[in-house]
Amino acid sequence: MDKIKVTIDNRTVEVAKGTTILKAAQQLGIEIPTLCHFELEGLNFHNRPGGCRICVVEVPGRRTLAPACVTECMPDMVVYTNSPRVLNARKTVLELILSDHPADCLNCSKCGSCELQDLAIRFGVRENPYVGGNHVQSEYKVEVSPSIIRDMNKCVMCRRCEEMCNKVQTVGALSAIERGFPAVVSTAFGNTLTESPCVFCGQCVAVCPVGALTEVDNNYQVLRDLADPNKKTVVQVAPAVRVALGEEFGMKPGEIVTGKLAAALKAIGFDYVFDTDWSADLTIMEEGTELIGRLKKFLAGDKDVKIPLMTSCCPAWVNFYEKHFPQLREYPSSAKSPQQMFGAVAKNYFAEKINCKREDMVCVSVMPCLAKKYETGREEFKKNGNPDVDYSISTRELARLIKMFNIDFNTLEPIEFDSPLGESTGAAVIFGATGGVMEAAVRTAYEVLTGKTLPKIDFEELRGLEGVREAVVDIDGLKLNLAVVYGLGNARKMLELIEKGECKYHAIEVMACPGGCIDGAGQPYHHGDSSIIKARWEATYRADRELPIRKSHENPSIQAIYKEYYKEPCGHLSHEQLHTIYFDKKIRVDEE
Amino acid sequence: MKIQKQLKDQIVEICNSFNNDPCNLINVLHQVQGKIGYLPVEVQQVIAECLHIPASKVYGVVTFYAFFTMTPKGKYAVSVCLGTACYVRGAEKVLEEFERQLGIKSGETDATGTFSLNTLRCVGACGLAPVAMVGDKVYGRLTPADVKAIVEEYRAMEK
Amino acid sequence: MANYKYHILICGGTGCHASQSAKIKENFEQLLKEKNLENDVQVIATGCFGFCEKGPIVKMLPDNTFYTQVKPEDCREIIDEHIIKGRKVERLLYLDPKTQEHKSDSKHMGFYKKQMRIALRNCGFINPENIDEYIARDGYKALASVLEQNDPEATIEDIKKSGLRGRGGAGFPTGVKWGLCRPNKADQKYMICNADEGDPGAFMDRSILEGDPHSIIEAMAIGGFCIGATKGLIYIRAEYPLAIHRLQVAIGQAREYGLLGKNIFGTDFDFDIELRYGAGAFVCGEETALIHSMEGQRGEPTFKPPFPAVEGFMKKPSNVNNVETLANIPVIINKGWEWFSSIGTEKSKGTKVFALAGQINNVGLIEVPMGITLREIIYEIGGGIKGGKQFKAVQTGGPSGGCLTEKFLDTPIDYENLVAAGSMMGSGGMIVMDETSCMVSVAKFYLDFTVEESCGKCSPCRIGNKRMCEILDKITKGQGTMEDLDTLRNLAKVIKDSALCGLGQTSPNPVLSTIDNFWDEYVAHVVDKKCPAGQCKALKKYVIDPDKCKGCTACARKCPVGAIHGTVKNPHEIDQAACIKCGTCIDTCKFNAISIQ
Amino acid sequence: MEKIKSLADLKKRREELQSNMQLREMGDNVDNMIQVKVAMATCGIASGAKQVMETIINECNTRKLPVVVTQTGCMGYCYAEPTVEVKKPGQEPVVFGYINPAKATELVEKYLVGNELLDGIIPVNYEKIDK
Repeated sequence: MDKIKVTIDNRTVEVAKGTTILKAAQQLGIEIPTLCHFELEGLNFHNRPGGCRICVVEVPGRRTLAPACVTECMPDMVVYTNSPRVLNARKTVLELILSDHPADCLNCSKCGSCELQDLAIRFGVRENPYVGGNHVQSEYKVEVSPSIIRDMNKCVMCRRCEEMCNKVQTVGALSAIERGFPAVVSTAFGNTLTESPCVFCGQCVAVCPVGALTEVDNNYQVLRDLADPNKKTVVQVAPAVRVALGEEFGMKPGEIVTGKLAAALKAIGFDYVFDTDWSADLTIMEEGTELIGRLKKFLAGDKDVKIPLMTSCCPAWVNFYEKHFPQLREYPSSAKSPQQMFGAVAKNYFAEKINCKREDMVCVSVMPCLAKKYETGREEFKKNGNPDVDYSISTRELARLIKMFNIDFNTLEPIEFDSPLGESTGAAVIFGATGGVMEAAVRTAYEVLTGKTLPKIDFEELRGLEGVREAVVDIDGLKLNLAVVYGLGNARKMLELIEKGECKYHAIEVMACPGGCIDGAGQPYHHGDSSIIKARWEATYRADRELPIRKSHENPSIQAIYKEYYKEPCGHLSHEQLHTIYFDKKIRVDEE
Repeated sequence: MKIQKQLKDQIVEICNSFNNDPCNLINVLHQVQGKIGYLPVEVQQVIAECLHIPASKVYGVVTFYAFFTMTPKGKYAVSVCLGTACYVRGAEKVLEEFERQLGIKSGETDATGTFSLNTLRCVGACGLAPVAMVGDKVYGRLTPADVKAIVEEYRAMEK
Repeated sequence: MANYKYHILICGGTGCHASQSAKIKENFEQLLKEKNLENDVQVIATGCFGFCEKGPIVKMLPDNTFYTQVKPEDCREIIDEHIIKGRKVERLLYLDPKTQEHKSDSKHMGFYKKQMRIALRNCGFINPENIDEYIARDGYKALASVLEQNDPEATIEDIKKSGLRGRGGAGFPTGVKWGLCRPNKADQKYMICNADEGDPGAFMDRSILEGDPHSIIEAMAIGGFCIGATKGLIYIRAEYPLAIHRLQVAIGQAREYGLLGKNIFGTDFDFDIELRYGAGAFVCGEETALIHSMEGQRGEPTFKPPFPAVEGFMKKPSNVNNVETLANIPVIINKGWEWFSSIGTEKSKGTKVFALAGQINNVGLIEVPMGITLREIIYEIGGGIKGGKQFKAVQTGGPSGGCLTEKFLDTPIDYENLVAAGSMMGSGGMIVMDETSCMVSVAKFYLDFTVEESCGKCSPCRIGNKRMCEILDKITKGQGTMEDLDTLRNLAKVIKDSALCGLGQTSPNPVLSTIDNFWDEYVAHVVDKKCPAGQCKALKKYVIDPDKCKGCTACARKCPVGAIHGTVKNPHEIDQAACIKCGTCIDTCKFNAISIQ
Repeated sequence: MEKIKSLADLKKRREELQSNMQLREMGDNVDNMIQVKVAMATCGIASGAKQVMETIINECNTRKLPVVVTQTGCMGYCYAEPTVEVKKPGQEPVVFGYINPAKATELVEKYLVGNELLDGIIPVNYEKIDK
């Protein structure tokens, strides 16, 4: 590739043609501030509207300042990133942005991880000539949805959410509306997210630089119930939480903190600290059995059987096909997600076992996800109005809870999860990463179908961080065509193939978030650093390798519950408790 | 959301005439607004469905362009030109007088749906500045004193 | 075919149309029929003559008599006197304000004397809805010769050498632009015409489209051939129904004649044109925003590069030219680049069309050679300031331009000089202001426009212009401080330096140029709390002179808010708190008793 | 309408169309052209002024002469009708009387083209044609 030389702040660097000034400066260790710019390398997400103008730099000879994030280096270009002209413009632009932003940092849920706040700190904006007097601020209604709070008064029009919602997720819930000063990102007609095509994947929240899009905070409800002596509190923790939570306590990304996590939850006062990994194993039993059943029919020539089977663990994905492709809703597995399987087991089997009334049990989940909050509220997951899972809190919320409880996470002694709903396998851990559910299912399906032991437990062909991957897995002569996708845009492609009758796969795993749950919208903010996602991904497979049991059907506690309670996967009771149905939730106009 | 079948059919037909090509969204919106006068929510939703684009996008476009409106205009749509030529010849005062005579602010429609008042940027009759339009009829070289008579002219037609 | 002895040309431009020119045409036709003259006299609706101030215009040929402000009821007299008796209808002739003489030939009128019509060559001359008239005026000859020559590079070279620059605003050399698009390989390229004239006070593009639509079609085909595009798109304001209609007619005729479509002039060149409608967004004049709008998106500009020449409409190489630019193309080819480049200044060749408006006697559309001075335009063509008032400033370049004072009146107009003076060519709005215009209010007027028209994508434009506007508002209300002026100046500079697109980058010009040229006026508002022009409502006070007031009660009866009190035959008083400063009282008072303080 | 298939085609078409436009083209340059006024009051028309005008226009068209032909009211020389006034650029106007179609052709040939005066000049003090 062609190399060119550029001189930035009097230092010269050689960069590939097409490199932006921003990237070239980074090579020299010059950190030009940005706000709207956002990229997830390798995850195919680029947001470069060149809109905020925080990153402007001076290029002698150019009439105006150049935005470093989009301006490509030219041969022998000279750039100044800190000239008086640049600094004045940057400070003024920052003052302008701040002048249309509420100064409520102290009670903003983004406080401490806000990119605008970081800039304000960096530039020491003390007095703002554009605040007060007759200077107005935008005013928009705040929306609290089941998962996401939209406070567009804080929107800085970086458009990351819009890009994510439309280009990556192809959900189309959000768009910039109006123009000029009143311009803002909104749903169609200012409707609520529930009334919109939004699937609550929360990726808009994951990329929002400020507090305009944040999660609904359920911590105080959890605290209230923890304090209630009449309540039995049960907590479950999703696989992806353990590879990310450490980041909130200064650990390097990819640290596996399973034991500390359990200890922290105990310290907070949960009566039973269980693991969603356990129900992930249960999911494999149910979903794997369903897959085997459908496959057998399919191979026998049954034309009505729905192949491919698509996974159904991801609640944003469930919302997606209910809202966007309800006509195809028979393809996904009817198995509930691990969170809801856990809730069902906890409030039926376990409540009975510990002799606790359903109403007296509070089931909390810790999830890397915001769609899980919506999922807990689904009517079909309630009995007499009492939900199987009472609250779902995000990894970030848990971190706050831990801090609130004065727990020094770093020095905590690791402990094991409680029994019986705490034992799990490596197959469950990898649910957290893209391809994990498929791999776990294949590990079990192989042995169940063939009765033989897997010759090699690692299915490398299903792993990776590309948005669409496919593999042929040979199950003792039966060649299974499998696909793994993440990002709802990729999922849409699969659904369109099915719709056209051109889908060649037997099974497809879908996760809504980039890289799977490890980059879920409830995880610690990565602020565009994709190496963090990579580290979580690697940790996920490391955790799998380190576990003694790595196949779901070998989980002794799973085997026990089938023996004792459910009798068999996809049996009568499991259909009642562990499976669900899907609805047509498409937004449409009816004829009068 | 509900829509009358007849209206929906009309919209579908317009979209079809543009091959349901999302590129033609603005042309579609023009035709639909030309037909029904404004672009209510359910109409935008139908257009979105026809063109296979999110309703949010349609809404984003409708709210971006000044030409599109989501509220019905009055029977007599009064537009006062606020182009530069009209401005320097006192269009603001003419607008104020219309606001006073009609009892509505610019951008509003009166309660009976008879009059609506808007401003626009240059009708291109700068020689006649300041200019106002009622429907398609152009009134030029206006002074605030002329406004009352113009309004009365239409009020009389209503009686 | 009838052998007509007279042609009656009636302006069918929007301005004259608004004053019943269609009815005039109808009357003429009916009268001619009555008198059995329909085979001797042809009545033609043309495009704009430019002299909108005196519209509707009727021109009699072959003797070139120019009738102004014709009313439908004047038609009979014109037929009886002019056509039948060969006598000019004096009262309808243009009256020279200086000499008080009637002028019948437009060439002798100050308004036309200094003009040079290239882009407007056919406006007011041909029937825009008749392709034959265009062809008779060398129409499509340029296209034919370009196709015959079959050397697009040579044609591009000619356009480059002619020195033609974009007439939409920034003045990028047209030939260079074509040359950048040509080498880019793609299965489809687009030749786009920007007809989304958004400057509130400029209407030259509309006039060309209404008066000479075929010139644009021909130029687009030439451009398409040069850059290798077979599809043409015209992005036109939906608020221009007449221009749209004329274009549609013209495109239909051109197709019928095989001048659009497949194998034009028997060559293997195919070209056709489609219309796309704008929907009222000034920013869509910016080419990337325009392209997004044509794609059915919000008209938000994107960073360049990639330039449209590489990635334009539907991500295909595209070339965007403005209407007036295109109107010059056929003439350049027909008359040669040498001829064109002999007109104008060193760096700005040819002519420029301006929409002359404001406090000036002759409002209208003018075309002048580059290098002419503002003084010539204002005083010779424009006939000076209306009502004999004092010239104060002239605003060029619309919301992107600036206000120029007396000291720039003798500067030759070209792209560079206008920028150096703190304004710009822009699309060609030229608003003349007299002593009664408050320059702070004028700056605010333009800022209001920019705030309303900002797309909202970049922060300096979205928030910065709003803030500037708020500060200006404060100043016009007498609440400004000297610090506000510093803030304003800094903000203006930063927006100019950091906004995303041309609209944003030039939006502070009206503020900067008025601060630079009318600093004292700003200071008067801030320090003395006075508006020297007496425009700023909050700073003016209507008072009744008790000595002059006769107590006639006329003002009190007219006051819309009942702010004037007093008894009959006794001096009245204005309640300042209730007064809305509408000025009705001052217009009503017969005794000059009311004044503004 | 038949399609235009070549530059030659276009040229041909243009020539066919130009005669009508010529009338307008002339107006643009009225000062530098010969102006012919045919008196067309009742007396003029009665004595054949209409035919005279037609003839002059046709003759000028075929010869492609830059001549503006208009009609005018009674010039007051009713005894000599049809009368025709000719004004050449920079010269005083000349009025010819007793013009018939044949004489009109002669007028065009001799005076307009050749600047040779004809019989029938009516001696008058002329005002400017275009006051």
